[in-house]
Amino acid sequence: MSTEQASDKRQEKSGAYAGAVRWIENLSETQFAYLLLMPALLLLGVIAFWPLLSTFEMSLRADSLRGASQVGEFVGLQNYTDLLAGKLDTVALPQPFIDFSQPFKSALIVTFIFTIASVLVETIIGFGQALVLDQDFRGRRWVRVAIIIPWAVPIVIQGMIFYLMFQPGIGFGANLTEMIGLTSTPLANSSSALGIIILADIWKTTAFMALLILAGLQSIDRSLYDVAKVAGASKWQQFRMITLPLVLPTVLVALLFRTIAAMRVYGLIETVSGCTTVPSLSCLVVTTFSTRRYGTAAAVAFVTAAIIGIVVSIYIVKFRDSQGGF
Amino acid sequence: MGEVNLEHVSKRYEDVTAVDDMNLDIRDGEFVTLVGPSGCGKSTTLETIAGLTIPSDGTISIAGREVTKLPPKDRGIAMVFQNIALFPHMDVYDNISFGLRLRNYEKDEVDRRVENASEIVQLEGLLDRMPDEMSGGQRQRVAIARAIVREPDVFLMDEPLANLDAKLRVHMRTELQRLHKELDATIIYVTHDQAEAMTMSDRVAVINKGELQQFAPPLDCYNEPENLFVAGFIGSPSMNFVEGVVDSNGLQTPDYHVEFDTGQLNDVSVDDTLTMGVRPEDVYLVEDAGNVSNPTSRIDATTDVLEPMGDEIFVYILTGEGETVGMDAEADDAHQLLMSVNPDKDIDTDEDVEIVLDRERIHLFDTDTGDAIAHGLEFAPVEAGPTGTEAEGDD
Amino acid sequence: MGEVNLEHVSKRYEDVTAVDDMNLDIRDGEFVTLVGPSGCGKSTTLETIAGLTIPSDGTISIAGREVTKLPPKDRGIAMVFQNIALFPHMDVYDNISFGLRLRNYEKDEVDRRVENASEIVQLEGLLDRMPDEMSGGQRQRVAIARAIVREPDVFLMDEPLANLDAKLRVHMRTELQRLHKELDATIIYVTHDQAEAMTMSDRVAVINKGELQQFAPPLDCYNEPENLFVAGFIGSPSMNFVEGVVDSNGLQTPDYHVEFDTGQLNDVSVDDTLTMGVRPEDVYLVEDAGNVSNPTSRIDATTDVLEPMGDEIFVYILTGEGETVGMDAEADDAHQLLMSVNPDKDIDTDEDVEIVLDRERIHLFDTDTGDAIAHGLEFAPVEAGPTGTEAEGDD
Amino acid sequence: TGRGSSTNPNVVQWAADDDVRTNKDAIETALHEAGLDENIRLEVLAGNEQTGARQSQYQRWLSANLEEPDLLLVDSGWAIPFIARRQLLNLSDNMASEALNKVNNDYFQGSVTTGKSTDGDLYAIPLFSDFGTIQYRKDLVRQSGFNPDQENWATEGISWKKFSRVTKKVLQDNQNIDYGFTFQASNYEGLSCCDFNEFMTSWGGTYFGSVDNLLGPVGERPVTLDSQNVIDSIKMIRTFIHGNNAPNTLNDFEGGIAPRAVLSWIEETSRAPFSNGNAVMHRNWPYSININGAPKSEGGFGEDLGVMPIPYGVKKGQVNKQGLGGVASALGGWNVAINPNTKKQDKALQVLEAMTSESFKLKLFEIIGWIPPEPDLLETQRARDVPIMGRYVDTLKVAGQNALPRPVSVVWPQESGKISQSVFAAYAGDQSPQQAMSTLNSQITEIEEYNK
Amino acid sequence: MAQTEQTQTDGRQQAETTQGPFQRWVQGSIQDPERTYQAMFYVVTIFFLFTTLFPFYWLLVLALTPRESIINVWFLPKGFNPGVFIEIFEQLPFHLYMFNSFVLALVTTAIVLVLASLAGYVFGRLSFPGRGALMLLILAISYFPPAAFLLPLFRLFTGNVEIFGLSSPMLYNTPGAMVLPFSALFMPLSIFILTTFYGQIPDGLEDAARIEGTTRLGALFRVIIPLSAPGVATAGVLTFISVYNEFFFSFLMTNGEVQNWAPLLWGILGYQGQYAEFYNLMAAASIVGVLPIAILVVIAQEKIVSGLTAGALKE
Ligand SMILES: Nc1ncnc2c1ncn2[C@@H]1O[C@H](COP(=O)(O)OP(=O)(O)OP(=O)(O)O)[C@@H](O)[C@H]1O
Ligand SMILES: Nc1ncnc2c1ncn2[C@@H]1O[C@H](COP(=O)(O)OP(=O)(O)OP(=O)(O)O)[C@@H](O)[C@H]1O
Ligand SMILES: [Mg+2]
Ligand SMILES: [Mg+2]
Repeated sequence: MSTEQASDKRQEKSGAYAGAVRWIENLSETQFAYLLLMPALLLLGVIAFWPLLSTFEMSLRADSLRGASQVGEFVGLQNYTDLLAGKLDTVALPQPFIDFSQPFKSALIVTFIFTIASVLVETIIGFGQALVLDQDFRGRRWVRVAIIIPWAVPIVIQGMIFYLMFQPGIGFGANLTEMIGLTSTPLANSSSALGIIILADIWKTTAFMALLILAGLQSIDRSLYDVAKVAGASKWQQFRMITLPLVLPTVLVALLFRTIAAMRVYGLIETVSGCTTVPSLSCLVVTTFSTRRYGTAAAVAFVTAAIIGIVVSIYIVKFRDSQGGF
Repeated sequence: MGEVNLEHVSKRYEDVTAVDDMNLDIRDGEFVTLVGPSGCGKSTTLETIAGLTIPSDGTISIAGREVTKLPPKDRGIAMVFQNIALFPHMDVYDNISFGLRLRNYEKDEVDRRVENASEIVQLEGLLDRMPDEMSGGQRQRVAIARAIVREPDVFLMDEPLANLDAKLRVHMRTELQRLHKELDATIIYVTHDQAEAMTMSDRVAVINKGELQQFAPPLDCYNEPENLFVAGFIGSPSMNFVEGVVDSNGLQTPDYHVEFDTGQLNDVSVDDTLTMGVRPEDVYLVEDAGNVSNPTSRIDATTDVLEPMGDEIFVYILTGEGETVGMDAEADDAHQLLMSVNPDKDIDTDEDVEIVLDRERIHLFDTDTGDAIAHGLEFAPVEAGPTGTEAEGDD
Repeated sequence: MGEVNLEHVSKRYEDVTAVDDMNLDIRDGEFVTLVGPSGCGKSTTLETIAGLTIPSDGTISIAGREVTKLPPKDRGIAMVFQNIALFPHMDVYDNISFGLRLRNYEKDEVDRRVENASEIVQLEGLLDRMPDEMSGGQRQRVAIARAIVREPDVFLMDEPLANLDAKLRVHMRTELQRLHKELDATIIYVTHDQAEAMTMSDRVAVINKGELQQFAPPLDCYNEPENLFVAGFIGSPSMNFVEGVVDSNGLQTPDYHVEFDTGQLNDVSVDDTLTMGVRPEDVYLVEDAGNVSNPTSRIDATTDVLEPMGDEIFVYILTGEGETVGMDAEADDAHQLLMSVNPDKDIDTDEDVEIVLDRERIHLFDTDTGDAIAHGLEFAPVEAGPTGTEAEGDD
Repeated sequence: TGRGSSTNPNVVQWAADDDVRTNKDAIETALHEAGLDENIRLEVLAGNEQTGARQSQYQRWLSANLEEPDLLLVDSGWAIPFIARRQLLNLSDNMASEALNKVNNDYFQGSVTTGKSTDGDLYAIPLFSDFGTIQYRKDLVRQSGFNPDQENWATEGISWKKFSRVTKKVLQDNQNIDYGFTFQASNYEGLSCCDFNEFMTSWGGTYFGSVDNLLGPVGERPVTLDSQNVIDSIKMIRTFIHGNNAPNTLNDFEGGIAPRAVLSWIEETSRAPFSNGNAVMHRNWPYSININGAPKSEGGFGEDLGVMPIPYGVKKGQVNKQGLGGVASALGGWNVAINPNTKKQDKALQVLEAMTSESFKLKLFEIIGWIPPEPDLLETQRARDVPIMGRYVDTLKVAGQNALPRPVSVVWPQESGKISQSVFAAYAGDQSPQQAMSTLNSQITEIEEYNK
Repeated sequence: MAQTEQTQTDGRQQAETTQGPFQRWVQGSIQDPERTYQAMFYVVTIFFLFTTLFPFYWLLVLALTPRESIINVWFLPKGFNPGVFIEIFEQLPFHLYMFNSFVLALVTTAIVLVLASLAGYVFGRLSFPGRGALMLLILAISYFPPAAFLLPLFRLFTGNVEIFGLSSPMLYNTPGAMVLPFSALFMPLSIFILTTFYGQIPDGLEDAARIEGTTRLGALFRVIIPLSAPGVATAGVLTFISVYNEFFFSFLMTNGEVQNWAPLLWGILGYQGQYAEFYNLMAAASIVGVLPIAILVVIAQEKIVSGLTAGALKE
């Protein structure tokens, strides 16, 4: 003990540092929590929250197409009400926000179709891939790279691959769709183009799911499987009763973020079919911004966020109990 | 139904042989305890029986069927794990009922069995707790209940009572014995607790460095240990060992001479070095030796450390010139004896005492091989001495 | 330097009070053991001392300094955890030296200390193993070594020997005692092992349901338990309890009468219901009672179950009409006594025997409050009887 | 380096494109030869090649009042909104009058209007012009018995009817060729600004009543998308794609001469089959003439490549309104403007003035193939001597003179999207031409009204 | 462990019998369902490999096909032009764009991992008032399309925002203008991943570390983070890759000059003309650009994860 104290003294040479450490250690749990959150909150405050507030302010103003200033006079929530009432569908938006008569042209509907289809398939396949990668077998590292690597492909390239593949006269994809009795110009048709975009997204983004779920799988205490094996659990039962519930928090995080990201899909659409053929909510935001309707665009951005927020709330309410961390 | 047979089972890791040519023949319904020092391969043996580890060599059969490579679930066993391993995401009820729900038991039946098991382990009020809200002992009880509900033919238990307090341990011990009887199940049990090993088991398997040392009923191991290792391992506190040299009428240790009839021993000749073993309760103060039918001659000694235990006192005594009991006990072995006396005995440290040993309870071992030579010695100056225990009598 | 004081410490979880108004006054260099049933709050108490749990109420001081809210690292303590808690990503060497490396000890010093500590716990060859390549006992030894190397003023140990085999346990026990002496450190020790509690501690704190029951030297707890709980908890096997009604010259139990001088007891009057407690070793067969100075009158009984333990035999005997010892022992309490006899005693089940109790070792408790009324009884038909232990004498 | 402003006061930063950057040294020399002060040097930013992205980029730069780049290469397709917002330097106020006059008088008028404000001030001078033309396989056409040279297709153009017959015949004569006419009909900006605009105009239709109204004023011009001429142009394209048997087609045209694939093609995707010898006719910008007209040894068609103006549906003058009918080329090309925040306005102006010199424009034509925005220059020997492109200057001149300014206004992005969607739907057959155009007409009217 | 051994012994058994191979297999799988699992396992693995790798193969086909022959490309290159992999470097300093991307991604990943670790620790292991609300607030950032941040951020980074009378720093064309938004945008995901992983580490290990003398933060960095290595590695890899391929701010926060920290995206777009698109060059560049990520994945996933978590989470 005398030695320990001696060496503690040795440490004390950097007095200010030691003082800071002591101060931190003596903080209450709440103070400590906020102290650690400070850097992240600071960064997010300046780089995320402030711009969003500023954009929100923009959304309360009229568009200004002609003047040098970016936005016009203050109009309150009119941009929002007009948008939701469908008044802007023709005159200010490139595509209708929601129009049931042409579902594949409505940003909201297209976004939902894309999100549900891609996230669902990605989760299932990603889970399968993670399970494969969790096994020990020769060459696992290469299979792992192969499975993860699509995630590393830049969106421009991902888009280009599928664009060219299904471009009649260039790739073979159009011939395939024609052979199976679909259209010969799959990219020119809203529904088939959406299908191709979903396919492209699944190809690339399943890796994200697989990677996260794999990490979750690897954190499971292996001895639990021993217990289950002895208790008589078949492989499937081990999966259902141990693996699944224990990776569920991870899967939920993955699912949550995939859903959010899918609902904001833009770059892929732009490169594969263009936003006119397959309009998503983000397409709407970007195109509206680029036509310099800043007020309207900001409102669309916030409505998009609100819709995503609603979807997320449904997730959170549904899975509150499963240790997701809220 | 529940016989378990291990034939030449070995398990090697890269640099360790955890289990070495193990042969065990466990009868249906038997309660067998595996004991041995830490790291001797008890858990590994259990795991090979459970099917969690595939042995490097040898075969395992359960109920007459070879199961060496069968998955655990097809072996009809239940197991309590040394590291407890509760499912962190399930409450106590779900943990306990896990195996039953796997087999689609009806809700009522599951409830009934869980209730029953949780009563046995005294967990009644805690069924909806999560594992991380419980004390160490409570968790261990959940682990036991999880095995109990299954009512299999063979139970494997790896130190199931390690974290329980004495009272609960005794209770659980009785419960397990009752279960054993009621279910008529085979139980293979790993423990560090001598009392458990002694009271519960039909037979004890003493293991050292992966090798089976003795497999016999507990009292046999206690009274007739087959070798030095078993003798030293079974019994707490441990048996006293003193090395000596055989002479014509007994054994000469550094400090004293123990007379006995050397003729009774086969394969032993004068000048051989033997190790004598005697348990603390077989060392007597001369004044207490009234009941001992065949005591050795008196040995002068001094008391050293006293350890009062409540129901007895352990007295470390020094024979001959030995200093105070050092920490590296080995070196002092020859000069030191541990003796147990009555708690109301009026005894003090550094007192000069005279002691005798109960000659019928003295063990002799070959110092080199460690093998037992005799349990209980005879001393009859006249050749015709029909009294006393038969030496070498292993019955 | 190493005094530890707990004043009115409580810890409440939502629905459980794990520690309830605990007061402990631990002297510098003392070896204190916490015992109590599973879930009684031992670990929680230790955690509040360590600083891992902030008590809901009360204050804690170490070495005279209030530390109630100080972080663990500034309390000058080392701790061995009940769940072992080795760092799975470090090998044994790194686990042991973790605390030293944190404090920037020189490499040589670290090596020296690790070597030393690993010798003490007999881990020499295993320094580069990972935790999952070791047996349960080996892991526990690493955990102990991790605390030892730090050489702090106060050691907290939560069942450090739970997974060790008997022999190693005895060895470790001696080692810890030696360390205790050498380092002159305060040790606060949680155990389920009676022998550990009895042999190692200067004082034992008996806890039940979060409340301190008795805090006294081990033999005091054994010989003069302050209440029924302590009496039943300390000692293995447990004390026999029989309820009875006070009459003019003793206590009438359902099956027999124990005479004693009721006048010696304060606050007790005829027709009060008391609980008599007597330990198994204080129950004697009449023929063995020669040494007992003050036996009760003879009680007719029948032997029931026998548990031979090697160095003694536990005999369950039935007084009066009681049936075979049932599993729900409580109901049979009144008719049943546990007796310990010599292992060479020739005794059988279902034998009719006569027994006596050592009157000087009988305890009386208030059945309702559980408080002790007397330890050791007097019986002198004549009023002037100066012999025998003073009742109520707690010295 | 290039963030605040360049440390060297004599270096003018020009946001241009990769071609300019690659040829920076030659361009600098050409400018100096054209009289620019030798001390003034260029630094070229390649910027983004996607015109929409470039537009947004400039938008951000100018809104953020960045001092650099000093010079901006702006697409004639979207210069006007910047001018409307006064985000570019007014050249009429600042540039030497000699240079101003040259631009105003000698340049292709279609090009110049894309750099002017509504009140006639010049903000951006054309650097080069682009016109849509038809490229064709002269060798195959000849083999099938036509005489493009004698009939002067190169300068006079042909009618769509003849065009369809020629294509069909060549297709029938060459079984190994899959496609007849490849062009761009994907649902994108290029359809509304250019392909459809050309087809429609060649049939005598137009967006807003007359060519003069293309640039505005918003809300005060008629919307004439439901006129029969427009619908006929759609029917013609439908005939090309779907054949004569499909509904809403024209019977007296040869049908089935364009693959359905045009519906998903843009410039490069439609060019690929033609360049590979798998198509007869191809509509595109001059950049592709350079590729396709390359010598055979380099994979091109060499002299076998023919170029002609976009065919006409009705002859000029057959329709009442001025400027409609006849050959019509969509106008592309890029202008140069000055960042009003620049610290080097003088030097930037000097560079701009040097750019108006004939030698510089011809030099650009030589090194990059950028067509001088001045008809007279195309007739010079120096222009004719340019490899590949020099062979086609006559056609280019005709196209330039019949160029349709892009219908750019502040609401054009809005309208463009609607137009391309409806036209695409009509071409593809999702909607009948009448229906599609009447919907579109009311949508465009609505947009015009809303943004008056 | 047990599994692999089992397959080995299976193999031995198989060699001993002398039936027809298929019969043997069928019989073997009836006796030993493990083997059926094995077979299924390989089928599934091969399927996954095929589906993920096919587009890459096609990318390679595209790259090797000379530009003028990119027409009706099926499964084999039309022509063979390996020179394309040299050409991409001749046209542009592609390696420098990659280098920029690498630096940006590394810096961002470092920032994100540190800040998100702190936040993940707080959210995963501490309970304090406002926890849920703060998590939702941070999550809410990711609801917004990046475009929603752009205009204010651009003004901020070009010195057009006044803070306390000072104009904001001119970050445009510097790494800061990209790293900051990347960090803010990718941080929520990492915070959530790490929250989940840190929350699962048994309390006992943190307790042990603190007793041994670490501070709360020390325990985080010495025990919790190493034990969550799969999670940290995953968060790191995801962030790195996301930044490496980021589409929006990479494009807008620099003018595209390689010396102004223009990232990979600009390199790839550099092969695009106004009309002409050099698909073969873009494809080759993509393959080259993806290679470092492949290496990273090998290193990060194999070394970090398996190296540090040999024992998973045993107590
Ligand atoms: N996080 C928690 N939430 C609720 N109850 C808890 C929590 N932790 C401990 N407890 C309860 O507090 C009581 C005391 O627990 P503690 O761990 O101190 O017991 P213990 O005396 O160490 O028992 P054991 O000997 O079994 O280890 C137990 O009843 C336990 O269930
Ligand atoms: N995965 C492994 N790799 C290497 N050695 C191992 C491994 N698992 C166990 N061992 C070694 O095998 C030996 C036997 O281990 P086992 O767990 O069977 O011991 P045990 O008898 O159960 O001990 P304890 O009583 O301490 O639990 C030990 O020395 C241990 O270190
Ligand atoms: Mg073990
Ligand atoms: Mg505990």
